[in-house]
Amino acid sequence: MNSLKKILLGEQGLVVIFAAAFVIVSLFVPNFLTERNMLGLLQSVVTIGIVACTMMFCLASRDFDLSVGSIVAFSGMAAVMVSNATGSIPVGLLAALLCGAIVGFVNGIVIARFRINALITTLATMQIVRGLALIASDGRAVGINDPAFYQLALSRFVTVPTPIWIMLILFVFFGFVLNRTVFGKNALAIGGNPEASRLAGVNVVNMRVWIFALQGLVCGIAGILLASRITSGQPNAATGLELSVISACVLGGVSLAGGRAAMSGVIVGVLIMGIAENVMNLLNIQAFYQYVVRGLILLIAVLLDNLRSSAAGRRG
Amino acid sequence: MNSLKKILLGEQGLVVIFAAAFVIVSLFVPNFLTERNMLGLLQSVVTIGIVACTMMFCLASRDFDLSVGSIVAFSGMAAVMVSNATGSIPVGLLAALLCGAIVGFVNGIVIARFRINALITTLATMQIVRGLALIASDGRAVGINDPAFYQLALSRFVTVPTPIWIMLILFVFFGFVLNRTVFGKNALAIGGNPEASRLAGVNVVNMRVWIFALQGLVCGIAGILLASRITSGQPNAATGLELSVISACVLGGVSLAGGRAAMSGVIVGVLIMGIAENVMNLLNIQAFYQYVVRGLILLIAVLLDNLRSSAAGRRG
Amino acid sequence: MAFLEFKHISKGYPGVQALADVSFSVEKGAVHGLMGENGAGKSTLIRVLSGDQAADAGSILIDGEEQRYGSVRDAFHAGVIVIHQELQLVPELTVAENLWLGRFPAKGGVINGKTLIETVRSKLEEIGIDVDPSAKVSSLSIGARQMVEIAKAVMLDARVIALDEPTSSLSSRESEILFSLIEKLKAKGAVILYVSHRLDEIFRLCDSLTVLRDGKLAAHHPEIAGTTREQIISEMVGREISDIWGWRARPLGEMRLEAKDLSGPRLRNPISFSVRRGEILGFFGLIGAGRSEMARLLYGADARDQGQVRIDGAAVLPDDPKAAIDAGMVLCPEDRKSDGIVQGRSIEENIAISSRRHFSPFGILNPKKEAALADEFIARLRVRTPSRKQDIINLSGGNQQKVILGRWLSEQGVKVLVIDEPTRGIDVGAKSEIYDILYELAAGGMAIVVISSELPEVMGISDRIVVMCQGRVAADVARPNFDERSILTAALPDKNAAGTIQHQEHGR
Amino acid sequence: ADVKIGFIVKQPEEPWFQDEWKFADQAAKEKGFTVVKIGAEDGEKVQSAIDNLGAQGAQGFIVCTPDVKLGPGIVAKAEANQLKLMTVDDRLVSADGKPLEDVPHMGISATKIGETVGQAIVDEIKKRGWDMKTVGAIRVSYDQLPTAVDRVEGAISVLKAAGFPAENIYDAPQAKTDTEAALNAATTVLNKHADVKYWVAFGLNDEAVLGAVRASESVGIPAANVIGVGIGGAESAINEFKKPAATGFFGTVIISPKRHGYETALNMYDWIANGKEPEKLTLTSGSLALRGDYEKVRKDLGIE
Ligand SMILES: Nc1ncnc2c1ncn2[C@@H]1O[C@H](COP(=O)(O)OP(=O)(O)OP(=O)(O)O)[C@@H](O)[C@H]1O
Ligand SMILES: Nc1ncnc2c1ncn2[C@@H]1O[C@H](COP(=O)(O)OP(=O)(O)OP(=O)(O)O)[C@@H](O)[C@H]1O
Ligand SMILES: O[C@@H]1[C@@H](O)[C@@H](O)CO[C@H]1O
Ligand SMILES: [Mg+2]
Ligand SMILES: [Mg+2]
Repeated sequence: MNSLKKILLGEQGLVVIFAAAFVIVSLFVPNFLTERNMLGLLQSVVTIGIVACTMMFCLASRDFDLSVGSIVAFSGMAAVMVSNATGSIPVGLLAALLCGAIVGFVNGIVIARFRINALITTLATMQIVRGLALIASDGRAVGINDPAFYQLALSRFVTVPTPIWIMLILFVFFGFVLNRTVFGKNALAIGGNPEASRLAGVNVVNMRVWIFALQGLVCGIAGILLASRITSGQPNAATGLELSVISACVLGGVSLAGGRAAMSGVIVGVLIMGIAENVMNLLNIQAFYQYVVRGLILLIAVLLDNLRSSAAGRRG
Repeated sequence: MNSLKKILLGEQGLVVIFAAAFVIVSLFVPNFLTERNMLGLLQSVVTIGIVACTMMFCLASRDFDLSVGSIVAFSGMAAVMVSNATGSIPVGLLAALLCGAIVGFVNGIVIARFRINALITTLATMQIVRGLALIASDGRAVGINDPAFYQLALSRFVTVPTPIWIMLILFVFFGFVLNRTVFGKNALAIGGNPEASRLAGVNVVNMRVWIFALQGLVCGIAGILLASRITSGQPNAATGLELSVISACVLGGVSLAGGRAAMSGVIVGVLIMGIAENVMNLLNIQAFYQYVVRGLILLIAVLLDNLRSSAAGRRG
Repeated sequence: MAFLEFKHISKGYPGVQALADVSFSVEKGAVHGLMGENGAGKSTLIRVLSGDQAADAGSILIDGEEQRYGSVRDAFHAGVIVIHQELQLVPELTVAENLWLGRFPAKGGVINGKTLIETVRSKLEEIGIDVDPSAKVSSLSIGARQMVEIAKAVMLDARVIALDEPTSSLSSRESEILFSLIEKLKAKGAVILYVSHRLDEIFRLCDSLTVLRDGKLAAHHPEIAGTTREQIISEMVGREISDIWGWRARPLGEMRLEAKDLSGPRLRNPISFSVRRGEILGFFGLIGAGRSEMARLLYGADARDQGQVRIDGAAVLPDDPKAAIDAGMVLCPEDRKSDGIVQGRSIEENIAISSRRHFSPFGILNPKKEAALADEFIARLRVRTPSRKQDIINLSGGNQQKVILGRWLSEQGVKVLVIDEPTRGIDVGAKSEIYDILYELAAGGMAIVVISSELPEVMGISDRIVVMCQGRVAADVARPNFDERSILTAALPDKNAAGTIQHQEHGR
Repeated sequence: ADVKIGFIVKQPEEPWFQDEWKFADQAAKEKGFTVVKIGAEDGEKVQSAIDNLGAQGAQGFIVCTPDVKLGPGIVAKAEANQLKLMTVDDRLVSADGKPLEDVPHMGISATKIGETVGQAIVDEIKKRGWDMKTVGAIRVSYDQLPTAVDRVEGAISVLKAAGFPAENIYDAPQAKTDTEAALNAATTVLNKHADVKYWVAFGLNDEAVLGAVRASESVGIPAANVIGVGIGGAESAINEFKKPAATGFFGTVIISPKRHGYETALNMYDWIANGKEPEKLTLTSGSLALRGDYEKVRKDLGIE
């Protein structure tokens, strides 16, 4: 009894609640727990999952990035257009990563160095970058010339598609960075108290620039995979991604006030979002009711987590 | 020289910069400074302007409301459907205000009483309420039976359309509430230091519930006016409103970290958003370039304000 | 007759029994001291009294009546006012608004702005605090903020007033104002609960005294007369401490730190001084004298207008605290809440934040080493906590201060240590431990700058004292010439301006 | 005086509207008038766009409205600003849902287009000799958009009439109107009915159907077992046809932005400059384009 309580109320409580929910869903929703559906589910959260890795750092350090959706679209476009133009896929991929990182870097410089509000800055770059993607492509989807590009998304390793592997690798990598490196700890410290961190010798400005640049780079990865999955660069792709990603993070216990983040939580947050969608479709819930159900699931998830942690007697 | 500096760097500096920009635009953009265009411009910001009034309180008290767009759509639908059903416009209006206030109240209760993160809660209600609006109308716009309903938006007083008057009245009213009432000061105090406010005996929970309820009510007003202007209740109306409103507030100097807000700033923020749109259309700027320009205007506005205030030697 | 009574109060937090069956009572019109080591439960008791936290068990009686309040508001209506250990002001509101917060003078919800300002102005004048009621609190120094907090208690007619370490950020001058206020309140018949780590104050002000240890009642003295310092100290810490200062002469070496013509936007007069290897230089002054400002300029925390800093002859660039740390200088800041603790993170992380770079190859952490470091300083500084994983925000104020000290004492290769108010809120037992560490570091060749508003402390541990007054160096006194009166005189601006609290932009 | 006309569209980022604008510009260049292009994603934006046009002295405008029920408001606004009004693509209706017949309109019927899609699918099923009972249909839906509902319902009505079992039609609701959302929704459907061998897919536009086709590829269904028919015929569809190997994206119903953009602009110009009122109603139709003949179809429609 007591050890059950400990597990439920511990740091990993959210994970446990999630696991319980998962078991219930598996039992009661037909077709849910099949290999095919699981892989489909995981593929559907690749974009959100990948971007959430760095958004976690961004939020942990008390920042905010609304431009991720645009960067994903823009770098996906870049990957396709440059691949087509040069005839070389690696060059295209490099270009996409570079584009993503540059936009992120610019975000970081404006926010950290010129001290402009992150919400406004990334809202601005969100529009600018989307505009650039539309201008570059004249608003049209750009097809991929070399079919080898599709292989990025279609290829499999041990029956699991490459994008899922990439997402898993990023989960592990960024989990490690968050918990076991100076970078991760500094990000959390900045979020906890930026001034105290600065006085403790953390180069707050550089850290923030790095985090945004990294976020951009990772959006580049997500953009490439997305382009490969939908076999074209689409300037309208990934609109509204920012809210989904931020929600997944917050759902996973990342504090918008900074200073609190855990990779396991974020993964759970991402999965909850994906499973909600998946199960509703499996259960054939009508489109309009899906809105309502999605909202309710969000609420219930945080409510449960809240009950759990207030039972544990922590202070807000 | 010195007094100029004082004006520019004072509390009202943003207003002064804005006024300067306004003069420049008036001189260089043809058709801008005509009565017709000014009225058109003001009408175009009625929804944002009205909702920004209460969003200001929400942000000032360190909260966040993403559900405003859905509430506007939902209460607009309610106004039309109830008017049609009962044949009485006043009953319809009342229903709309009630719907708005109830959703806001529920937001407030969940956030303040159950201590659920405001971002997640309002993201959830945003979807739930949008879903309800879609379900109620089966996803289709609902036309208004009684043409008198249009008069709300079409009627004029001293050549100025009623919705603009309502917006102006709300500006004055909420400006007064913010600066001269216990409610306003308590909202700022909660945002500035929630713990201190609680320890000083401010009923933080009630305040937050009230602010959300008020926000819902005001969204109801905006919803009614919108339905009347577009002569129908539209379940898809006002999507993305939340970001515009929050941007307008932040642009106007409201701090996302709470504790800082000024009505004059918010008005300027709202107008900047409206003018940007208006001028781009007057100048026939291409749609894709509009994204880029809109982003740049946002950036320049905050950058200017920042230069101003850092020249004034303030910190952080 | 007992006016305020605590009966069997208990309060636990996960892993900590903050209060265990505490019972005592206080007479009407008495000033009652509350003492105990850091984490002994003093603030918790006061939070229970204020209605902020509910006790797990026990009851409070005022004037024989059992109190059942569920909120701060209820406590306020019962006539209880509490000044908490951490400042509880809203920086964006004005002084007057802060003083009225929770009970604005209003008709139909509309605030009467004139009443608001005028009542505060006259009240502040009456009690001798010179602060502009319409100034934003964010523009005040910590000291001035503390005075505003205190004014809160005096503004209202309370039956019970509790003050949790009110003087920890006041210098003697301001403390005097507070003491006279306490006398006035006492004369009106209020009960005053007074928490402090300063024995002098306790003996001077209090009629009776309670000592807490590990959340339990360690001693209750209905009459303070007849008790001795040594007795109270041993009741607090459970052992004797003969000489808390413990200063011994040390050989001084080469010049280590040289600061030349330092000035900044808030410290207009250039300041120069230097410190030798092995030397402890004390900075003394009244609130707003400019000591903290000097320290921040020295460290590069604020931008310098001009001036150079050299360590062992090499110039330290002022671009960032990081540059200072790399050059071997560290600053332990004055305001632990805004500049010291990293909320939401553990004690362990708060200690290792700076020093971990020495043992994190390629930026990868060494968790064992961090844990060992944390354990070492938790033990040495007697941090009271269930675990090194505890979130620092859950520690008592003094224990937080110890952790921040631990952060800087654990740094390696430090040549210059600047500590602003090192023992603010720290208990007697830990104080002497901290002094011993400072002596040890100095003996190892470090140059140490200690800024303190506690004259006995500055005099007790410094080899030399620089007195600052209104942003200038007013005196530079070597240990043999230490003399309380002359140091105080040097610190005073001039007769007319005495007691003036300067406004300053802090805006953090 | 100089003729200035507005061209307001509901989704400025969509290639379709980009094309309409492009052809309107072409007409403007030929006749020497100005086109002011404004994107207006919702009713409120339409209102301010009309005000804006009035303020800058335009004489009339063409609109593809975000919602047909905005009709009375648009008409009133146009009158208030003394602007001539024509609609394109989607026809305005009054509060009770009847078309506003006074407003000249050029457009396509959403239901008709859907029916063309349905017919193309039925024909191909028969040609491939599949048994309808063994075929699954993915209805990629975005029900909050009325046009989208009309299109998919049009397709479904033809399928059912041809004997396609209603219970084999599965709903894949898109969370947004992009390919990724369609892909995710369709994947779930495919996995839920892992035993179904043959699939057909239809939806709001090419992007939606592409999502379903991508989903079929990702779960390993051969292209020959999939018939997806989209609507639109812009780049996303053409890219499919250009791929070296045929995909499950069988065809698309191309609607011509040329007539819609060029002719409406020209009509409006004639109305303003020469007082010649346009036809009250012009209906255009879509043409099915396949991998083999899309270039020809596009040429016939005046686009390339
Ligand atoms: N919210 C909390 N969560 C967990 N532990 C807490 C919390 N608040 C206080 N404590 C613990 O309760 C004990 C008593 O703390 P308290 O603040 O009352 O000490 P104090 O006597 O005021 O010390 P100081 O002299 O340092 O201010 C400490 O061990 C502290 O860590
Ligand atoms: N915004 C400001 N404008 C002008 N002068 C200022 C401003 N802020 C602070 N000052 C002055 O600069 C000096 C800085 O005070 P500082 O906090 O360094 O003093 P201190 O001796 O450390 O006292 P404390 O105990 O309050 O920390 C004071 O003389 C103060 O009056
Ligand atoms: O919304 C559609 C648009 O996507 C295009 O297909 C033309 O018709 C409109 O109704
Ligand atoms: Mg304490
Ligand atoms: Mg100081």
